[in-house]
Amino acid sequence: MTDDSLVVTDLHVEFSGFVAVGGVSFDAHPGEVRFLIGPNGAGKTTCIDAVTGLAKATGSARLGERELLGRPVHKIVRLGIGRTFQTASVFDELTVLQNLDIAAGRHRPSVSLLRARRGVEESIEQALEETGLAGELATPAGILSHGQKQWLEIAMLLVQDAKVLLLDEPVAGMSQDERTATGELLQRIAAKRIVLVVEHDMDFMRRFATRVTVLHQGKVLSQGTVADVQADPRVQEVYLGTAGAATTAAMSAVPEPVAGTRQGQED
Amino acid sequence: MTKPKPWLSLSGIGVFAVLLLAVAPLVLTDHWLNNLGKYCCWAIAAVGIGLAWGRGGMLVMGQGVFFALGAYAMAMHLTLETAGDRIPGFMVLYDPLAPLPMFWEPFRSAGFTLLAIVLLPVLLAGLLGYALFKRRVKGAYFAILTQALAVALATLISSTIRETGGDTGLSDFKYFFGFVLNDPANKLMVYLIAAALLIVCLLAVWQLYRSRFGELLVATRDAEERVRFLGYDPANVKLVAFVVSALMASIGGAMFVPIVGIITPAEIGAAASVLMIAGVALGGRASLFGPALGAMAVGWGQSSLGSTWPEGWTYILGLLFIVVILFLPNGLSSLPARFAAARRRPAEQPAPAIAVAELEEVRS
Amino acid sequence: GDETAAGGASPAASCVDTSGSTVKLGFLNSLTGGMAISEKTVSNVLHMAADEINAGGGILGKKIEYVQEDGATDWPTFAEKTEKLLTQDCVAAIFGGWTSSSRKAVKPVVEKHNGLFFYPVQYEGLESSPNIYYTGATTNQQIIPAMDFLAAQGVKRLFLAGSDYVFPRTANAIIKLYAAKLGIEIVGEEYVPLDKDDWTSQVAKIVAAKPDFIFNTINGSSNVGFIKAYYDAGLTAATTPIISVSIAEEEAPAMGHEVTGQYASWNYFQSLKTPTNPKFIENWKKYPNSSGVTSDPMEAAYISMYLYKALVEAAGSFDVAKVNAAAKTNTITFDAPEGKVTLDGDNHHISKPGHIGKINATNQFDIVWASDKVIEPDPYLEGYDWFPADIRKQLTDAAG
Amino acid sequence: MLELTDIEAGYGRTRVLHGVTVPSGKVVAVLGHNGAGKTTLLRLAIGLIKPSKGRVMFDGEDVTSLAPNQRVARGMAYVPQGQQSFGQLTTLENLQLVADGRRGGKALIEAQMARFPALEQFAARKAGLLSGGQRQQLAIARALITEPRLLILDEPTEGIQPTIVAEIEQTIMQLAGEGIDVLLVEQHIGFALVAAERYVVLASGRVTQTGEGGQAATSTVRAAMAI
Amino acid sequence: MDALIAPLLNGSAQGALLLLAALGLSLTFGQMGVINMAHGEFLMIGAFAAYLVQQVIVASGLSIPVALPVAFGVAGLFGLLLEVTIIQRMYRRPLDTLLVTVGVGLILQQAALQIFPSQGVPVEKPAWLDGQLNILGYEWPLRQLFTILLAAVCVAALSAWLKHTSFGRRIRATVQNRDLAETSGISTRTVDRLTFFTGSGLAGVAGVAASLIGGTNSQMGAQYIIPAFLVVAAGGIGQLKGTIIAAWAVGVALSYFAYWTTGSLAQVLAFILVIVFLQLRPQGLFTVRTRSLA
Ligand SMILES: Nc1ncnc2c1ncn2[C@@H]1O[C@H](COP(=O)(O)OP(=O)(O)OP(=O)(O)O)[C@@H](O)[C@H]1O
Ligand SMILES: Nc1ncnc2c1ncn2[C@@H]1O[C@H](COP(=O)(O)OP(=O)(O)OP(=O)(O)O)[C@@H](O)[C@H]1O
Ligand SMILES: [Mg+2]
Ligand SMILES: [Mg+2]
Repeated sequence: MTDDSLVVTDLHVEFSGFVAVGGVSFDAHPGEVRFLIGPNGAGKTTCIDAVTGLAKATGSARLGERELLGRPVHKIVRLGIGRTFQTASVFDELTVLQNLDIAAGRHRPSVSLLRARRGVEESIEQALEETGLAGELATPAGILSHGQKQWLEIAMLLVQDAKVLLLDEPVAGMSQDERTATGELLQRIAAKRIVLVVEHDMDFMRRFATRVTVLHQGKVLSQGTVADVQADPRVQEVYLGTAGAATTAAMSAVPEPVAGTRQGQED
Repeated sequence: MTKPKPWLSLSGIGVFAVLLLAVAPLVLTDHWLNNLGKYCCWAIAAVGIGLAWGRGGMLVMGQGVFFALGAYAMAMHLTLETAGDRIPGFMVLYDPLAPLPMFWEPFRSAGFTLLAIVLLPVLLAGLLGYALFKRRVKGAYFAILTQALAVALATLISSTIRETGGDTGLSDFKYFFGFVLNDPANKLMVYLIAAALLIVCLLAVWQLYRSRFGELLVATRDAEERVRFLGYDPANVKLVAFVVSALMASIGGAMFVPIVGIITPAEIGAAASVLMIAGVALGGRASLFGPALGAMAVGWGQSSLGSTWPEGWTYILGLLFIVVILFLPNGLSSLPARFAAARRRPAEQPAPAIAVAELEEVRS
Repeated sequence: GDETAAGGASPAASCVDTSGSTVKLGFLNSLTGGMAISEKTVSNVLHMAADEINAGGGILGKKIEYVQEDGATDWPTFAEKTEKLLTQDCVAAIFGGWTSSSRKAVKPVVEKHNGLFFYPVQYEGLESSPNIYYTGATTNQQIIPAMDFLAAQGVKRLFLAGSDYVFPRTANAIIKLYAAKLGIEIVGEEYVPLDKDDWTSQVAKIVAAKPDFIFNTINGSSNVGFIKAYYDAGLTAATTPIISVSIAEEEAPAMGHEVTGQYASWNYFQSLKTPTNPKFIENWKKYPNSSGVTSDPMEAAYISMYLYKALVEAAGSFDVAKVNAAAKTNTITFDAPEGKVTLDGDNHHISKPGHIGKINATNQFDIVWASDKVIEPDPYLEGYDWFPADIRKQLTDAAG
Repeated sequence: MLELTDIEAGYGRTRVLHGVTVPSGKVVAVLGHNGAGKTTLLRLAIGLIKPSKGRVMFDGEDVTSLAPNQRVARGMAYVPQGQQSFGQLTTLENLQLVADGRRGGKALIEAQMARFPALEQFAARKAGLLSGGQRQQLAIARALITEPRLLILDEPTEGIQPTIVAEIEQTIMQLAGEGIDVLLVEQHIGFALVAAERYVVLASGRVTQTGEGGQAATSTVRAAMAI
Repeated sequence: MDALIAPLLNGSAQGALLLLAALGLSLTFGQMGVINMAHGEFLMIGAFAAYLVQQVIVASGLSIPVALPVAFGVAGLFGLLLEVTIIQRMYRRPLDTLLVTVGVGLILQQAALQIFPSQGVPVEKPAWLDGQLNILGYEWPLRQLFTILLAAVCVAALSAWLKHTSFGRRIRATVQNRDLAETSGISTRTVDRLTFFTGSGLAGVAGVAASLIGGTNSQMGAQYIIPAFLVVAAGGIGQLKGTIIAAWAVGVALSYFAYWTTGSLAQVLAFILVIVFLQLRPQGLFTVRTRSLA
């Protein structure tokens, strides 16, 4: 366990009596793509909400030495926690560049805010490259497609230089090869950062997860490698299902898509 | 958001400055120059509203409050300057023996007055904005609250006749920091100061709009919560815009006093505050020149149409609100862009959803 | 005040041009906004007077050409329009205004440009200007007669109800001074903002205070709310009558039967039997857009136009200095519908008869009291020893 | 039952669809990348967008100029992308809303609650507080209560746990079997093609490929989409 | 005793009038999100309608009972007209409705000034409302009781309509997500129109009550609009019970303030009270929570 790990211990979230998360503990480290899965309503999003300060929680969530719980949202972000949302939210009226520039802004001194932007910062160019949005620099974010918006969100996290990326269903609505491209992007990102992904796409999980935590009814049901988890009968019962397993099996039987098609969706 | 080239806007400000500072004094009669000075004061406040509302999404319906701070600070000073050692005449009747109210005393000093014109709105807007934005008051709530504040202040002033002159307001100023106000040369000077301040305000927002702060402000307007997750506190972003707009309103109010020669609670109440908004909406809330030009146009309309056809002016004003907001949500200043876009390839034109975010604000 | 505008600078040269066959006059009334409720009628009667004068050959043989301006119930607008009328339209005189606030906004501007302003509404007094003529009542022509009437009725406990602005506040300050002298106890004093109609809370206080009489200085639509709340509370003219100074023939109909039996103090009533009144009423009823009834403020406006004609014709000129000099002779008179009035050249007010009327079922006033002779105007209450000299001195000092 | 002919449409001045024709069929799958125009096509089918050119026929009737609610009254139902529900209404109210005025409304609601147990469990909770997947189930249930003859589904399994995905997939097959037509946008090409009678591939708002459904089509479609 | 009981009773009646003025807003603003600044002018229309009814029905004992539904209908039709011509195009930018309706209000005011006698018209209180009720020694005007009863009836009718018919659900659904409502088979057009008709009609009813308290003239609407909005906001948008409590509280506070201080200061204090309250509870008395981020 390094200094830069995200360690969540005994997290509790309650909504007027309803226990959405009831004592969840997990940890995530740089270099791994960590998956958080579980049935609908298991509390995955709520866990992310708690860590990012959106939901009030008890217990502990630490990034290295620092306790996250109890701080206001923007302070938590400044500690290096970034997230995306189950429904993409970018600034529709601003261009892709402006979106990224704002995301990159938190490191700048506040007086610099009063100056105009000159040129494109290197970190932004890199992020654009990584996410394949380079061609959309001047496009208002509002008219990007759903998937492009999700990439833009990831790009915003990159320029934000977040140490922890909490991604809530980042590939929802993407086609297979777009999923692949996103997965590979996450693997590259994870080399230096903590990446925690919430997903229902089991195929996607199988291909890109290093470790998996399964939540069920606000509690950790199972934890381990993809194989461990898939083999867990309880996980099969509440989440994967036998019928589901059949369909997903059928689908993974479909030939792997050609790699490196990311540039392909600029149509 | 398609942005005009910065140098284009800057030269626009230059042309505007020449028109206001050099051409207008040459071609206008004293009366119309004085009126233009009055419009400039409204325009200064309007520039601030454009910043807070157009860019920041905060519909400030109570700018009259800040207009009042500047105006009454200035008016109290000028009243005392005129009264000399005596107690201002209007105070005498209600209580001939009582001294000058405590809060009037410091306004004898010119320096204090100027400081107050700047600091009072900054402090009040700072406090109010901090409290409101931290508690995430926005949208219609914010609009109605600020308007209620303006009404409350206007009522308070109306009802404190001895302290503030009440509904009659303060008027009949003879001097302006030592200069005799009746002297046409000094009147010209006062006008030039107001016009120059308008140019300064335009330059200030020009720089703000092209700065990163301008982008951040738009981002906050459109998705306040999202901004939080980028590590900014949106309350602070809005606060800065709100305070700057309050300061501008106060400056406009302060100059209104020597130019018009009277300030009354009616200039700060609900109707006056809404009229300021009308100008901004007419000109184009999010544009650089729109608010100022719109405010001047409304002022001019009031002066000239109000004379030739007073009942008609009310109908025209009403219709103006309806037609502009309904068909030109981005104001008259969006007309050129619309024509240009119509000529360009249709696909280039994004459909700006100007107030989609507001929908949530009102309802959530 | 002194003859030149204060501050040292000399007034701009007048641009008034009467070399042609017409003379330009300015009318300045609120035709929009809250005060339009009252001021439209004044504007209308000014038009009627001008038409009459034109039909009779004009002033000094010159036809009146008038410029109507809208004060829009906004005092700075009154100032702006005054300046416009004087410097752009170059009118020889301006007629209009209603609220004291509008007059106070106009005052410095007419003084600066050395213009003339004729103000037609009863007001709180304590003012005079070389550039303003006041044709409505000052305090000693309306308020003081009303107080005398109350004293004669044996009133011991008086309640003051007013709108929250300068006229009621000042009037009540004067009433309190005079009441002390008359031995009338003021048992309460309540103000409600001009634009608020709801008087229920204040009327509850009146009920509790048990006054013999209520002195009403409420203005505008708020009067309706006051009368309704008063009536709701079970107060009646028989037990706790009201004397008003702002309810006239124009206002009474909007209050329905609930105002019947109450008193008002004015100089003019439609029911007055004077030689010129029937003609005035008849002309007004025929006039387009007329409200059908005549009232004190409109009569005073009517007077102002004729007084101006008399002044100019006595001076033989439209020049302000000459007009003012003609006034100084104290011989300018007019056979007004309220009776013969004389202009006081020193304070620019006019003599007026005092009347108290009682509202009857047709919203007309039965005259119940009249002053034995016309009352000379005394804006600074110099003839009244109960008015503190130091206040008077401070006021005149501040004004001058 | 539903047929779209030579459709051109877009947002404001942006044109998104260029001459798109979708043939009728029992289950028709619309496939394509992000931003290809699938959602736009479906919004157009239900009437949220009006085409600048082209025709929408439903059951032999030209419905191009009808409002969405009128189309719903004629037997179309729509499940939008993105787990949409009426957040301030409770789960039950969300269902009642569409059941109101229908004969046997109660029974219809119960039937859907039986299909999606989570809805029963959270019947009294505000829909805005449900998890994403629960909201999606609610959206499908709402559509089914109107007893449609045509179901328009925009990525119905997005964000749904595998067990329920399987159920939804089964439901779709079952509904198709019951004679309800389905217009389906789905990223799980595997399932989409198994279910579909016909498919249409969209790219940049143009139809690049159409064909018969079935497992066999998978590789051709993948190839078409990987351009 | 009087000093305690009188403001309470007077204030309750003032609150009832405020509630009547706010009730329509709680529909059009609270439910539909439209910020209708011409609501005060709809109230004025209701009052003028009552006057016109009195011109026809001379027996004044009947005129008010007849005027109430007439005012509801007339003001409602004006509201409907506004919805069909203007508001309909503006549901996606609710803040802008505020400005448009300011324009509408200006026009209606000026029109009323020119159509009716400028000083206003009398609306006579029926004889059966003369008199007082002795409550703990305070002679409470019957008219105040009438205002309270009228408000109670309107509230009961409205909440029954919203709760016990499917219509309430439809309004709320339409407000939250127009497209989704439309594709769920709801005719949002019908919902919008009916809601706006009802909300405006309620303003008309409030106008009748107001005409029994103050003047019936072109300016009368202006004094109710901001307090009514504050009441809806303080109650919690879309929360009928919140609106009721807030209206009552503001009325009673106003009345006590007026009793202790002056009429003007009472207005100022009441405003400040509401502003401070909203400062502490920006979502009003009763809040609705969602998870939605935007
Ligand atoms: N603010 C809230 N108030 C009440 N209940 C809530 C609130 N937020 C979440 N819940 C409930 O908590 C539970 C967990 O929700 P959460 O969104 O975390 O699920 P999830 O695991 O992300 O599900 P999904 O995969 O469907 O997105 C759900 O039952 C949800 O209804
Ligand atoms: N409201 C809008 N205004 C302008 N353009 C829009 C709007 N909505 C979508 N678009 C544009 O229309 C195109 C098609 O979008 P659409 O949502 O139909 O794609 P999609 O195929 O459903 O993609 P996804 O798989 O991401 O859901 C995109 O380029 C998008 O940017
Ligand atoms: Mg979730
Ligand atoms: Mg889509």
